[in-house]
Amino acid sequence: MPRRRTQTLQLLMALGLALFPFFAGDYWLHTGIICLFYIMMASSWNLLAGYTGQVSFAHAAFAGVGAYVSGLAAIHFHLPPLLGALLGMAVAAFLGLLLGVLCIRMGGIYLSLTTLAFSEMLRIIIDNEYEFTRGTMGLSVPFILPVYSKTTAYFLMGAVTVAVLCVIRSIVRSDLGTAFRAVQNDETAAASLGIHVVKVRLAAFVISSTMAGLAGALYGHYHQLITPEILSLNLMFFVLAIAVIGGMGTFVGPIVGAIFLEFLSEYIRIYGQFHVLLFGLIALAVCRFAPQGLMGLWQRRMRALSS
Amino acid sequence: MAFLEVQNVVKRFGGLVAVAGVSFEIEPGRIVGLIGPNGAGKTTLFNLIAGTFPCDEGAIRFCGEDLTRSRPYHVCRKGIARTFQIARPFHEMTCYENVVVGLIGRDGFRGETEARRRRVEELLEFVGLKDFMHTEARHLNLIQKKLLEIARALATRPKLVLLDEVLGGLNTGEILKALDLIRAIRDRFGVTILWIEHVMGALMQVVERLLVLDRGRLLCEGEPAAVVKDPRVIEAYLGEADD
Amino acid sequence: MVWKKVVTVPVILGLCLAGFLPAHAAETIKIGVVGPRTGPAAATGAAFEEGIALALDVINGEQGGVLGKKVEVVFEDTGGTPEKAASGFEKLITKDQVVVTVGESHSSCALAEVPIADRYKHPLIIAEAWADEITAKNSRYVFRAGPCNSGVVKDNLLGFVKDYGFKRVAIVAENTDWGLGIKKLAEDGLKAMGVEFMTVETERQSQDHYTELNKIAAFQPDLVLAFIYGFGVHYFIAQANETGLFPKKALILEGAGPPSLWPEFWQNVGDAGNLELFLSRMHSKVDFNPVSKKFREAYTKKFGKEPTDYKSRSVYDVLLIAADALRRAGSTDSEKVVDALEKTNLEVGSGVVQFGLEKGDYRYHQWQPPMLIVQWQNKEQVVVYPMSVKTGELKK
Amino acid sequence: MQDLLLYCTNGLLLGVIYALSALGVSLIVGIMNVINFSHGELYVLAGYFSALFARALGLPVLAGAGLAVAVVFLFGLLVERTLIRNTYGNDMASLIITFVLSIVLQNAYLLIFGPYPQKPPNWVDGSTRLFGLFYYGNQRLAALGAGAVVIAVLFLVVKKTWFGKTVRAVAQDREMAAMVGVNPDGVNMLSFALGCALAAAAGVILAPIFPVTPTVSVGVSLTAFIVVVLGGMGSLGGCVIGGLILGLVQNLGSAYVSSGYKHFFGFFILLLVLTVRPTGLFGRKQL
Repeated sequence: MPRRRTQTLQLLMALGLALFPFFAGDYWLHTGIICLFYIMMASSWNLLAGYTGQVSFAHAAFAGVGAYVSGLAAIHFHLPPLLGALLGMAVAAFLGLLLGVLCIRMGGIYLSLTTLAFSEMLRIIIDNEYEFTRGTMGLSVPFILPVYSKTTAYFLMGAVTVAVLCVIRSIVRSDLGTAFRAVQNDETAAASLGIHVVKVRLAAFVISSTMAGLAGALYGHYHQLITPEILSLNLMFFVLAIAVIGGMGTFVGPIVGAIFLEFLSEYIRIYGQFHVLLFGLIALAVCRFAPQGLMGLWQRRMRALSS
Repeated sequence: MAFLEVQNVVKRFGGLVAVAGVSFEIEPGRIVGLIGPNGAGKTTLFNLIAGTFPCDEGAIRFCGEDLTRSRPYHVCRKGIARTFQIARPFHEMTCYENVVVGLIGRDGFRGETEARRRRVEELLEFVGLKDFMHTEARHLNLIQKKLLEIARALATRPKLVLLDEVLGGLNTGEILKALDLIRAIRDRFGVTILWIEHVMGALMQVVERLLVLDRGRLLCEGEPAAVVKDPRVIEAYLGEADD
Repeated sequence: MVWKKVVTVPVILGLCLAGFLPAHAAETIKIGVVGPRTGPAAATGAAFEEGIALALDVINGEQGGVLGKKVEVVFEDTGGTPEKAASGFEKLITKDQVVVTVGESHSSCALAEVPIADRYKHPLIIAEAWADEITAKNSRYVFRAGPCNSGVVKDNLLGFVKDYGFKRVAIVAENTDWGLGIKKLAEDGLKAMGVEFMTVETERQSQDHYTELNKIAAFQPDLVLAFIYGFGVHYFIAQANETGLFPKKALILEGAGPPSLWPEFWQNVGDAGNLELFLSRMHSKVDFNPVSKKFREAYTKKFGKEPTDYKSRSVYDVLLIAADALRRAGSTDSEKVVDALEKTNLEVGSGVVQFGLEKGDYRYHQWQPPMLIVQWQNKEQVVVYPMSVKTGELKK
Repeated sequence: MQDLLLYCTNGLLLGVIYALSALGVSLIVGIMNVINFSHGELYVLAGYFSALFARALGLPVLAGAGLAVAVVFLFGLLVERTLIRNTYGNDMASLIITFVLSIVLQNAYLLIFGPYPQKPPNWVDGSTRLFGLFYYGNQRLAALGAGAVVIAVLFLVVKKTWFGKTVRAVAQDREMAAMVGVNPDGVNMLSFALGCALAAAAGVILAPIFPVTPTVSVGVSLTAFIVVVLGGMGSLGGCVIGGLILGLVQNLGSAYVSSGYKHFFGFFILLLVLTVRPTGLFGRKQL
């Protein structure tokens, strides 16, 4: 696409997003905010899975860590939610580092299974330490801002999302990003060229866990309710489906996927229980027939048009 | 102090002994050929030197440093680069990015600079892939992939390059060009080369020393002309022909 | 290619915008219902649907609607999870613009809904979420015309233990808010009564209870109070029978109610279900009043079977309460509806509803319906408690 | 002391059951390097079918169970052909695709069978007194026997038959196997389906004790993964040992520490083993 048109498009999109709260009702604003959360989650998971080829099932768990740390800090130590979110992020980073050191040198399937075990352990602890975490009932936490306002929350979440996306973009374009992709493409070859594969993977794991922690903390405070559901495989599936459908290993893929799936899920809400089935089927079809996702299809189309 | 010193290295896979106690030394600035029948353990030996597999016994020293237990990235940073028997470029990355990986592997994440861009372009031009700079590696043909691997290996500023079968599948004209390239690697970059090859005729034109491996052991070594006349070598190759 | 874009882009944009536009002026009055239609407790959702259909027949039929309009119910699924409940409830208020919401059968979900009711000043009448905290939060907009843990334990369970003279009681509780909450109340009550007891916690999802049963058997109780909601209690009962605890050594009283009435109960427990006790709000032979009688007759006529899961009547009752309050308020304004609700004095299937008005604890905006303890005897339900309405003797 | 004996017995008996339900995962990962995330869903599917065949068609319980295993075997062939085949060589792609498949199946069951448990009739009723100390359900003992038989038969097949040798050849070196005339695609398809059939066998054996619902599959899969990693990927013997360890740890843990944490112990042991010995207790290779 010519540069001019891309810029115009970006400008229009930014304008649309900025004006969104003023013509959307409360309900669609809420949907928009949830969508921002999913964009952060899917993009940061994509940084790990799409760019370094490590499928972690603990991404939702790290969002849960962020949310619970921040929520508990707000309740027990009266920490303002925004500071709490930073704390949650830090704890998620630390746990990510620990778990990463433990399982990254094994890589591949071992990493996937270990992260799965980690997220289940965390869920069991939260369920059981009822006195502290309020278990399945959920933890009621203060709103993200001193005054309740969906519009302000939208702009806050939007700003953080843009920041997270910028960080991801600059990482992907940096030497570290090149190293990520080299490791994903062929770790033996990368190692033979002097790339410290374990360190590179660990970096990806910690960065993406940190971002998940931040997203989770904001999400929890926006909802004013944190439940073990945030750590569940359901949320994990949703994040994975967004990245897969949008296109793994592309920057725009998870964003497109999140918007597509979140708004689709609102439109087909009347079919309630079946929307997960539908997402699953779409994701399965994409995995099978278009492994590059929607972005892959789009790029192929653009290429076909230009040639 | 020897440049590369391989001392009695052994590698076993389960019951199979792939490398059964090989020792040799290489002097700097040479082009050394490594030949032997299929399954002689040539590629395994490369993997041991490059650190891809750990040695079960023996030692490897390079420029006075012990690299026996080193991981591949460390071996690379010490100045040994390699190519693979079946080319392994980063398929989803452009040729340019492929070479950049070699640079950041050696120098760390320093970011794109004008000097670096020039260096990448130089290397790609050197192997003749300048026109494919922004092509993804999976679109290259077999020869081009091999060339890209060489450029990538040179990007790590190696003192020693391990080449694993560069000439397979090339026609006569292409082979001549490749031989020029290999000579140029040594002459222009001052790199020592250890080279596995099956295309004997071509190999003989370039190498200054030959190592012959058979069933995991070093059969003989020396001047190429002398080595090929050695009855043990002839027997090893004839034995293979009988199979 | 270009013309395609010219057409598709406005169509997509139009579709998106259509979603944002507010709903046009309502020709009906909408009442929201929240409850689990999916997830492990989906059976409750099915019972709710039956209750909704019967209540709408009454409200739109003989009562002739509300404020001159027909009533329409929007039933939002909670899946039994607080997050889904919160977003579904918010959607009912902001998108469907219901004027009052009723229902709920998970305490965790109800607790997630309370702050939202407060935020939007939206009246919420809980039917079947038992946690004391729901009304103990003393929200102006939250009412409960259904059982609460304290009421159930004090009025029913402890009385049952005392009146039948049980000596050693084992408590098994799922490690959820409800299970652990009601467990605590039961422990305190038993301690005060001087009855010996022990407690075991278990996982709601767990299908294997042998370890817990071994611990219980070692205590040699004569009654087991099982606070497990869902199918877990079925497995518990079947395995208690296998290990020889029930009914040979001790009786089991299931403290959640409906799981013993679900159609899968007998499939899962087999003959082991005989002599099991459970809590219920409804029994075919116990008619509290004309409304409960009318409900049973209408149910039998409409669905061709006896009502089994009592939660159909629970939601029926709260819908009648909501319609009554709207009529007396004379408007859909939530403040007026809340005022009207506070003055409720209405006979529904479970009795005459009057909400507590004194702030301070869980009794605020709470009305506790009478509960029954029922025993399965040869697949017949026999009410054994309270003594005043019992239809048969307790068998051991 | 009597308590300890009881918990250990219970743990070992459950351990065999865990090993049984992990065999399918172990076989597939051993031969194809594919973690079948939809393992639990196939287990559940077989449970549903066996209940359906027994109740709706009125087949004898065991015939219904056999038929259910056969149906799931065919389903496994279909899944391999349509979804798994073109992911070979890419562990992550097969992982993602089977994970998505598991979610799809779970929700499809919810749509078709509803959230309610389905239970095939018991094979045997009543309970037996063990060691003169405690009672044990007869159905559990029957499941234990059936599980032991399945494990034994699988060992014989893998160690002694032509099929087993072929499969092991493919597992060790695909290219070599192809050179000596084995069709690796065919072997893969067959072994994947066999893995599915093993999941199904576990399902039909265990469904009378633990009725199936759409969501129990997650627990089944997680348990199987723990067992497989504990024992070492692809080691069938390790799989049995892993199952026994998990059974013991879970029972002793929930007896002496906390029953709310029952499932925590398995994951904890998993992490512990992986830290000390990343390839599992009996791992023969690293994936």
